[in-house]
Amino acid sequence: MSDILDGLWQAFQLILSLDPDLLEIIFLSLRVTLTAVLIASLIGMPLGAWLAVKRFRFRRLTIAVLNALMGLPPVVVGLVVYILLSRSGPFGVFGLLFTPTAMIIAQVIIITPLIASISHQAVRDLWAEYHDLLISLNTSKWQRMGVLILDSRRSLLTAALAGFGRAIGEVGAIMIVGGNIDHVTRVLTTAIALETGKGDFALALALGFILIAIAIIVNLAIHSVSKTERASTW
Amino acid sequence: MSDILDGLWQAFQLILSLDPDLLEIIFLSLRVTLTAVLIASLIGMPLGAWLAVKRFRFRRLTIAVLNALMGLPPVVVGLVVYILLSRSGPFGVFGLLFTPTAMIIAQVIIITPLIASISHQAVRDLWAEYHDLLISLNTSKWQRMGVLILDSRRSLLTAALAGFGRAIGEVGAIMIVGGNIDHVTRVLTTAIALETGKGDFALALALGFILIAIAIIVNLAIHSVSKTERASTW
Amino acid sequence: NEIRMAVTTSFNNSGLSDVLLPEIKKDLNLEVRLLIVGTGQALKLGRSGDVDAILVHSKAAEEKFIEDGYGTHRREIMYNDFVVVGPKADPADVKSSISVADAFQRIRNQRAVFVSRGDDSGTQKKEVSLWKSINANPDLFQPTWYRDVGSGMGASLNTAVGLNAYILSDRASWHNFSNQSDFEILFAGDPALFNQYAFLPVNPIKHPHVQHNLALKLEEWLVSEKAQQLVGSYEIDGETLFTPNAKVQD
Amino acid sequence: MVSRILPLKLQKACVKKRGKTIIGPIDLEISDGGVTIIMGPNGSGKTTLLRLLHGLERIHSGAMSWKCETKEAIQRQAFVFQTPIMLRRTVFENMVFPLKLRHFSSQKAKTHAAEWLDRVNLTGAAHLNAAVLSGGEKQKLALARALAIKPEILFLDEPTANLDGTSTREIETVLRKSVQDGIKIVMATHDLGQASRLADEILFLYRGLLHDQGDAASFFKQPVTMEASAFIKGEIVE
Amino acid sequence: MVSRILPLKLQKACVKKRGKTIIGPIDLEISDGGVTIIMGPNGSGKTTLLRLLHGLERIHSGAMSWKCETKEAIQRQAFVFQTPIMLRRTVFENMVFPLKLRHFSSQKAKTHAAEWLDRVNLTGAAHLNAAVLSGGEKQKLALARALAIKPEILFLDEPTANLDGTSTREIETVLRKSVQDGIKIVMATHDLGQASRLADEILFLYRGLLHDQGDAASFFKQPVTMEASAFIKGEIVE
Ligand SMILES: Nc1ncnc2c1ncn2[C@@H]1O[C@H](COP(=O)(O)OP(=O)(O)OP(=O)(O)O)[C@@H](O)[C@H]1O
Ligand SMILES: Nc1ncnc2c1ncn2[C@@H]1O[C@H](COP(=O)(O)OP(=O)(O)OP(=O)(O)O)[C@@H](O)[C@H]1O
Ligand SMILES: [Mg+2]
Ligand SMILES: [Mg+2]
Repeated sequence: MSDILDGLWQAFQLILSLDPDLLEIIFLSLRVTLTAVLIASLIGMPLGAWLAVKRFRFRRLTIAVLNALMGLPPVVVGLVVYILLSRSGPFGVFGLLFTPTAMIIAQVIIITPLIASISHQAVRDLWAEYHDLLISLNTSKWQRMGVLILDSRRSLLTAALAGFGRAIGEVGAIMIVGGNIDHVTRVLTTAIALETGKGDFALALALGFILIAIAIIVNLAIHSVSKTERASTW
Repeated sequence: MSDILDGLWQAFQLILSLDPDLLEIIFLSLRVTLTAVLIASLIGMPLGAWLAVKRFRFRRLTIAVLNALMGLPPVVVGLVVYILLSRSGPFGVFGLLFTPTAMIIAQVIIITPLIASISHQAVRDLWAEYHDLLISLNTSKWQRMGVLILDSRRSLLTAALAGFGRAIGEVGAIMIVGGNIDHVTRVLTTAIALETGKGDFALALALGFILIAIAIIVNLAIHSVSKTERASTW
Repeated sequence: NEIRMAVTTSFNNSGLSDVLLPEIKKDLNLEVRLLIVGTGQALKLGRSGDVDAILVHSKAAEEKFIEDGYGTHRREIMYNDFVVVGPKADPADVKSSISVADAFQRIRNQRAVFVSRGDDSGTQKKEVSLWKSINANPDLFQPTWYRDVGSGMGASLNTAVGLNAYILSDRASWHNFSNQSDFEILFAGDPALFNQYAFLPVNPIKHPHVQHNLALKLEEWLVSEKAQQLVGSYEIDGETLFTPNAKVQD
Repeated sequence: MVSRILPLKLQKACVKKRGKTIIGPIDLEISDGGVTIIMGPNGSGKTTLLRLLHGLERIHSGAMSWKCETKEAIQRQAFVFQTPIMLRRTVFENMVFPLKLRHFSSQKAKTHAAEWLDRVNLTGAAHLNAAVLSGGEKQKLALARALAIKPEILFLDEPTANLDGTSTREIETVLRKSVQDGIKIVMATHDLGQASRLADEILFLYRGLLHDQGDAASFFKQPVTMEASAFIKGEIVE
Repeated sequence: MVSRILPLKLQKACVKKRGKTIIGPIDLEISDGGVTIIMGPNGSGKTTLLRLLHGLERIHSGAMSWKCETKEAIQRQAFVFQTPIMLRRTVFENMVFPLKLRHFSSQKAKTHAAEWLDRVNLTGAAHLNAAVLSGGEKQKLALARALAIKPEILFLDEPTANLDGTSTREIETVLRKSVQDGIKIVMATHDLGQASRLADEILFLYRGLLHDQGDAASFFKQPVTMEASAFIKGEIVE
């Protein structure tokens, strides 16, 4: 129990002290995750929209698989990426293993299905509303996707935030492909895992609380950014 | 590269051999996760609906925090739950640590915010549609939530599936609170982590592929269950 | 009728447990539930009384554990040894070194990439002590070549292989490690590399609920003729990994 | 029988949206019995006024008061929206839902619902998803759904806009019948013919203000304000 | 100028939903020029027929053919739905959207949109979210949005159901004007007065079947089928 209070207290101190190592880790966490979310959104949202507007034979199957892929075990993703990027692997030549890039790749793979599924669900509802109009206006598939994505942006925000959440807290995959190398690929979650292994739960928790704080800040920031727009939608 | 093919092949063999240990692990994975999803849905969906229908002062803040909690780092959740259930912790007397129950608790904590957020987004849209009618019919807050949850069940399915996905693939938390004890708390993800540690990538991947297969089957199953109902909604 | 024991990853990775546990079940009708964690976490589990005993290899930490009264006593069971693992190419020519100190010296001079577990595990503590022995301070090493990966043995080995780097591993973990690729043991045998495993029952005075008697029963078994013989004869690809050294009375 | 909830009084009532005044200030008394019809050009505020009376719009300034407690009054009202709102369920379920809310026994609810569906000849569509109904059928369903719970006051927002002649007449008959049963009806419509057929009292809204209030006959003969007269002329078919 | 897309021909066309035949078999030729009005009781299939002609409903049996390629024809049509569908955007953006799709320069689109908003006097509401418009305003906006893209054939589903007298007349004038500009109009309505004012040709639907087709005058004088006559009588105001 004391560990938790201890953790809070340490988190507090860490923040005040602005420990450079900590800042470095925080910065890397944000850099990796935000990049991953951006890329995953660029893939996932159009994919979700596409699944909503396009009718094809194996649609239900595809959607089911997509939903299933939300369950991709990070460790497995990590392994596959590791194998692909390792020197003996096909992309070994790029020497990406144990770099932030590798971590981004892994996270993109993990959160894209999540973002795509949530987007699909959101867009599907709007599509039901717009369907007749957009057909009647003789829009192309791309134009439809464009309108739907644009006009359901509030819901898509949830998708992106879910992705952000999943990515910022993820450890299994980036531990393998990033290697948790100090000053190179160590991020908050891997640091937490490390301290846990050391049995220094208080510090681990401290880092954890900081991570949660960051997540909250990011969310609040995004919300207040989308606030103006939101107001007008009422 | 060969590892991946190797993994596929081994996965294949494992399945055919119906190795009892494997079945035990698979069964436990499903038991833990499905229970967690059930509980989390019972909490998260009403919560999401409630956030949609109820207007109160700190609503936006609450929602932002909820979204942020989607980013709860599993390891941290694992730690906190560990500390609470630990013999020296407040709930130590129940001796829940290193039992499937502990794993369920951890997973519930992790996926409830996810399910709640997605549900909220889904219900919010339907609420915009039903708002006037339900107010006009002078429904109580509970009746409103009831109707909304019932009539947006298709979207809520996505929420539950997202939760399932997150939970079935999660390893950080259950590793700590479950302890990955052979025959007691070893599930697919912890087993994968273990094999990875031993550098046995092929086996790790094999287990991973099995996990993914299971996820897909579960999703297909749920989809086809909800199929009849779905048809009628068109 | 079961007991919980926290062990280090290296011990579990060795695979020895797969030999011992069934025997224990047979002889004592006792289910041993292994918690495979880092050394630090193992001690932590002991301190908070979540396990009945721990089996680790980090003398200093263990003695602290006893001093603080969390363990009743420390019983040495066996030892294996650490080995310096690296790519066959061996850029720093560790092969031809005469002592582990020499080996580390060469690596350092070459600034050859070296992976450190950096997780306060017994293995890492040993590594640090070795650096100290050539009066070098790892904290001051450049991350360019000295990679602190802060992970368990297996994960670190994976990283080392990925980085084509040298690493200090315990023999058992290395032999049971499948992802060896083009790596091999480059140096071993220096007595400075011995790695003592000890068994510590958790103190029932601190944690009344722990199954102390079972822990003692298990300890007795571990030091018994049969167990020691099993340990001594356990081998992977023709190589024995552990040397039993339990003193019958201590 | 004398109403427990009427008269309903508005004093200087205003509804604003984002600073813009939509309706008001309006002084108005809606008394028991008969049909009060709200007329006025598009965007004059009919819907907003009805929604205000029904408690769907927040009153910005001024006051609104029922004879009884507001929250008691709320339970005795029903509203039919200009664009019908259907639950994403079958027609039958749409009928049953409000009855269940009113604690009808599931059996009673069913028979009652069936009865009303029959009255608006939608029995054939009972099992259909309400979303697929035709525009007119939706309006009829919405009306039946509202009447089924026997409100004391019923608000209708252009209930027959999408109905054909026959259905319109049927509905009007149903409404007259309800009035005889003591239900007060407040309704917005553009159909002067309908107004003259049904209205006991007419309110004329223009730009959110009440320009004319009086019994139907006199309204059509000599409308008080020029807006009203202009409005009526606009309707005459040459 | 002679139409590139008309006549539009239906041969034994049927629309089924879940096995149930909604309309058909229908034989029909919609020829160039003038206003064709579809009448019929609620649920008779007016909307479905319009949607079929516009390509929103799949034809189940029979055939439908334009003078030109179907996909060319599609680009030259516009549809105003019975319940207007608004993009979740401002009124102005709703106007601009289809113009942008038609590759108007952003500048040209703006001026054009403003022009049309003015014609249906919604200029004041341009910046409002379309969702908050009144029922009638929505219908007007939908109409302006459809006409702005200068279609060759315009389908209207009860476009004036929610409009007051004045707006109705305004709209009718706009429609007449469009007809002069060579736009073909096919429209469903319940308003017999409107029909008699606008129609060149009248189609009478009953239970999904075409019961009467002919020029307006004769339709009102001596409807061929008894359903039609019954329908007309239903409308007469005593
Ligand atoms: N949120 C808002 N912001 C600004 N103007 C609004 C808002 N909501 C409604 N309005 C305006 O208020 C006016 C009144 O709307 P209302 O629906 O009451 O008119 P109405 O009399 O019902 O018209 P109709 O006969 O077409 O149904 C409309 O012009 C509408 O544009
Ligand atoms: N999916 C469906 N399944 C069964 N019946 C349907 C379906 N869709 C429409 N219908 C029925 O088809 C009939 C024709 O509908 P339609 O909207 O064309 O009528 P309408 O002539 O436009 O009526 P209104 O004048 O009220 O608009 C309606 O009775 C409707 O209930
Ligand atoms: Mg209105
Ligand atoms: Mg219709």
